[in-house]
Amino acid sequence: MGIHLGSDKPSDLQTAVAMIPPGSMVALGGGLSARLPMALVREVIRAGIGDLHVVGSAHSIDVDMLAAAGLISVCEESYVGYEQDLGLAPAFRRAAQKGDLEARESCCDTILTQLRAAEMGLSFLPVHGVKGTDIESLHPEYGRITCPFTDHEYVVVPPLSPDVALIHAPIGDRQGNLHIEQPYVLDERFAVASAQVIATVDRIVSTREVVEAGIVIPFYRVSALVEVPFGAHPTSCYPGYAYDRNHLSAWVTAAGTPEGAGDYLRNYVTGVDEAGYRRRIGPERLEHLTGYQASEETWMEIFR
Amino acid sequence: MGIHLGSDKPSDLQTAVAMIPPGSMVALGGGLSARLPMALVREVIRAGIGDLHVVGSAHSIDVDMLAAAGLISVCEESYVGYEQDLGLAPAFRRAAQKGDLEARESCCDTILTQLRAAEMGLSFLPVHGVKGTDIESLHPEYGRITCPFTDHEYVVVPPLSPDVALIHAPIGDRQGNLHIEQPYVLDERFAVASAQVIATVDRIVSTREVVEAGIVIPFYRVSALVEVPFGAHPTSCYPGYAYDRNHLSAWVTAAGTPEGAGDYLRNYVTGVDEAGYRRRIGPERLEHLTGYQASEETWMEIFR
Amino acid sequence: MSYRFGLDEWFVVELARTVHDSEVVFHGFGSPCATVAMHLAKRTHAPSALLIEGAMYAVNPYPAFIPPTSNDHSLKQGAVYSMRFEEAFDMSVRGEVDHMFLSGIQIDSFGNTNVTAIGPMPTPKVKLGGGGGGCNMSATIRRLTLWTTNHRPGRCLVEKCDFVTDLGHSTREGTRLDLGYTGGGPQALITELGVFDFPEGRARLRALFPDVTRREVAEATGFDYQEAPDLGPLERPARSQIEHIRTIDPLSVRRSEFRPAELERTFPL
Amino acid sequence: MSYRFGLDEWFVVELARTVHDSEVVFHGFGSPCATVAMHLAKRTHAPSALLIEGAMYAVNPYPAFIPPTSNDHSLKQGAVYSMRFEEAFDMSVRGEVDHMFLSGIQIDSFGNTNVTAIGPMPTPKVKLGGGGGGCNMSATIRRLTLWTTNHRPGRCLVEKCDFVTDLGHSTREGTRLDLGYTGGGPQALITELGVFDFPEGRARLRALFPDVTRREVAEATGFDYQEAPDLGPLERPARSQIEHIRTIDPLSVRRSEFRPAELERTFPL
Repeated sequence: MGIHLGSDKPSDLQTAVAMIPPGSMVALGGGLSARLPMALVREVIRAGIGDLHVVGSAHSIDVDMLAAAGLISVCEESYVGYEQDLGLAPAFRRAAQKGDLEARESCCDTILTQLRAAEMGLSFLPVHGVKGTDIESLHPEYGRITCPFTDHEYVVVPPLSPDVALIHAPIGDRQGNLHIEQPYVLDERFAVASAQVIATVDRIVSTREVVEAGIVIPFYRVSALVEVPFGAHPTSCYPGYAYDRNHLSAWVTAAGTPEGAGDYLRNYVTGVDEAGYRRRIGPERLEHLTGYQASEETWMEIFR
Repeated sequence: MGIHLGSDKPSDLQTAVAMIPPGSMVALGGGLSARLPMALVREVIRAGIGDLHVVGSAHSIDVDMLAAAGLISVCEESYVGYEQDLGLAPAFRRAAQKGDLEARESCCDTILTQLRAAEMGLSFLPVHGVKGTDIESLHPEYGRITCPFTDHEYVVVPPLSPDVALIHAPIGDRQGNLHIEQPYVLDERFAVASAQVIATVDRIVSTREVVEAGIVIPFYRVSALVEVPFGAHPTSCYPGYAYDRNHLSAWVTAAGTPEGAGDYLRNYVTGVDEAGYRRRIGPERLEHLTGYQASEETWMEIFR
Repeated sequence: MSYRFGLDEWFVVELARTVHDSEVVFHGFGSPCATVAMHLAKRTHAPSALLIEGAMYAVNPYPAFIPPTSNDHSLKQGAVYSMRFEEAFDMSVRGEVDHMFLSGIQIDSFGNTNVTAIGPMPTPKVKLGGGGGGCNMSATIRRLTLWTTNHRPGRCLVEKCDFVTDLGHSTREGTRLDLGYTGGGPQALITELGVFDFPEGRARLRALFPDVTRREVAEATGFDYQEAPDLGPLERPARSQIEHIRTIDPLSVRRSEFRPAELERTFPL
Repeated sequence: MSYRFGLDEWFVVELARTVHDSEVVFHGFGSPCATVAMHLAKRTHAPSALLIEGAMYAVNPYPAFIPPTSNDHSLKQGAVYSMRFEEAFDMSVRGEVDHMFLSGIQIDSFGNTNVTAIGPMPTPKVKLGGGGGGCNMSATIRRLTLWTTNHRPGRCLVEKCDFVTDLGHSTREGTRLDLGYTGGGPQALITELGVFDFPEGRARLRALFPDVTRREVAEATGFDYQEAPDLGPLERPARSQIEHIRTIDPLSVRRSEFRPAELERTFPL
């Protein structure tokens, strides 16, 4: 819901996240262990921008870390956790159980429908399910409508227009044209439905290179663009690098207590900038994650 | 609305169009002077499949020729004609004015919305405009609804699920994976919303080649696939060939009278098969249309 | 011999003058003059406009020539991105498109347009081409520029359209406000005789081509209209604008919109 | 030494057996056993199934291994096409997906599942991960296969879910018919103890793993259930199925779903 034609788009993390007022509705791109906008999440934590209403589909360490930092007031995601492998999200869970944040749990398809309503400029859209589940009880903003043609009663949802979307892409050009690899998850929808789009890319490249890879989000949707190598770490950003299961696991262990989470944040977030973060992780480790292409065996071994 | 997993998809024009019962709702792919499914249209005329309800966005000779053959009962398109250059569609116009067909004129965005309703499995969707125009008076099937959140009254439209979509693509593989170049117009939407998809391609190629060009319509949406070189002629099918403005012009002149239209159809459609059609057009002429790539000057000269 | 230019060129300049810099501007199909005008604006006073190229939905292309059809790939040359169909339409109906060009075979004083039929449906005297995406987009796009090159014969600017395809400022169901529409409706109507604006939602004659009289306009116009207090001749184009037009449109497809007599009208710079 | 296989392998075989040939089958994320089962079915009895790979939305991939996350590109290797997010969800909610795997931290006798919270919202005792796309997809997908690997501790199969995230056959607002839902609901519930079906929309015990007694099931189950007249042991897997599982899942991510004691259960072929 924003057209950004300017040639003066912010290109450093601090200026970019300064575009996010406290209390904003923030859409998080990517999903689960892939292409989460972690450099932006870390910068938001450094800036201490709080009272956030985060929205997205199925997410993990991005939400968990913002929850650990106490910056989330409403979490409207369809899932927050580390799947079967590493289990529940410790900091998010703790905050939800204590009432420090409102877990306004939603459904991937409902979020999609609400973003589509925004995209299509409609003040409501029907969804297929929800009715009869307890998810509806978490959302007083939903309504019901009867189809004028069939008399079927649908749950209807209002449009969702985030104030800002945080998106990480492997490559982009200086104008803000972004290429991402599938699955795009909700990133295309967020880019259209949000008033501002703050993007990070692992590499700024020529327009020709983005065109050849395929522009997925065009420049006029992007309000700020920052180059941050390994900006999705510890999640993956293909074709660049696989996810860092060991580091995620270390975070999950640390976040098991408020103290552990605090130590982690000091070590890896508030005590360092992004260059410092990469040094903490170590160039060998980062290099290792890019090595997945060598062979299927190598790829598999990264996850062992 | 059809999943086609079989390995026995029809691969000749006659068998393919035999899948279209008289009275079908037929979606026409492409638009205006580009990528119209002309080989299929000609084969439908050869087979004399009538009482058709055609749907689409802005079209030209496909609808005009089917109207000339007397095969359309309802025309639900947003536009039928040859733009400023060659003007109104003579046969379509004549049929509409005599009441031989019902011109149930629609709007690109309304058709899109109705296809989306089918795609999203919804029994209705709101549109933004239409209300206050006379287009609404042509569509007793539309309704009105009041948004439960804003009290705004919308025109609502039912889903549109064509019985069959006719789509032409430059390349496809034997399974039915299709690549088309942008603009896709409504072809992606038709492929999902229609019960059957009959596709022609200029060339059947390897799966690898389609993947490299980009699969736009996946194999499981396609129920029949036929290789027909120059299957979109006299409209364009890039990157293969430009449109044949001279031939379109000759058709428009011929179609100015019922007799002229009849002569054309005998010469170019019912009296020949597709190989015969290409011979009638002449290999030099077809070759000429593929020559657009030589230079901007050459491209421009094709249209002079 | 002095430098002269044609009515077709001045007409395109008038269309181009309605384009603002840094706006999102769109035309549909079958609109050679609007196509040329958009590219003219982009190459002169509106370099930061986001131009969506007609039926190609290509963003900011730089075509080498304008083909006689709106759906030719030559029109997307130089564009790094092309929208999907639904992307362009969603953008229009949710109000992000600032400006659209729209023509009409009939146009009334409210700016309602008819491109559907002359005479009553379902079996009209003349079945016209149809409205494309207009009947939704005209409700939501912020600003519409109407044009016709058929004012003079007297059958285009009518008291009442036989059929309303696209929305002007007010229809039988009431005003845009009554209908709850977000778009601002027609702001200008450009004809081969002159230019109207819509200060109170009704067409008002604002300026004339220098070879046209107020009386000629009155005789050709089927509805009553006010005249602007400062009604006078249109501002002449700059030579660079004319040169740009000739570069943009070497095939002169813009001329296909005009009757032969109008094309004989030329002007010195 | 005789050829033996583990409970994890047999469990995957039971999930795979619910996949029909030529159907469209989908699982969500965080479902290693369902992932492996889908690929097992595709490589054995259901070669023409259209397999949509979890969070990748890749169609018919042939991965070299199953990674510990559902959102890794290794899972789309060999697929020539990947759906967009909305393509996969639209397909599900309009009823074109025949079959989905769905798990639950709590599951009741109607097949309602809870993956949202233990204890009352908004400040539950345990905030679980959440339901992904389940609360819409469970309403519309033709057939659901439920599974849990946590039956034995007695807290999963419950009289009443603390929170209904995904729809079974009947909820507080009535049956699927009352709600106007098109999907057929759960057809099977597979646990580490045995297999239930839902002949009248209520869970019925149909078969047991051979090392499990009816009494063990009764003790672990929090709701009343009927037993099938022909209740007996599950049919043993074929050696080829076990071999396929080991090839598909060399990292043994399937084993992450089971408590250590269950992984000690092995069977001779």
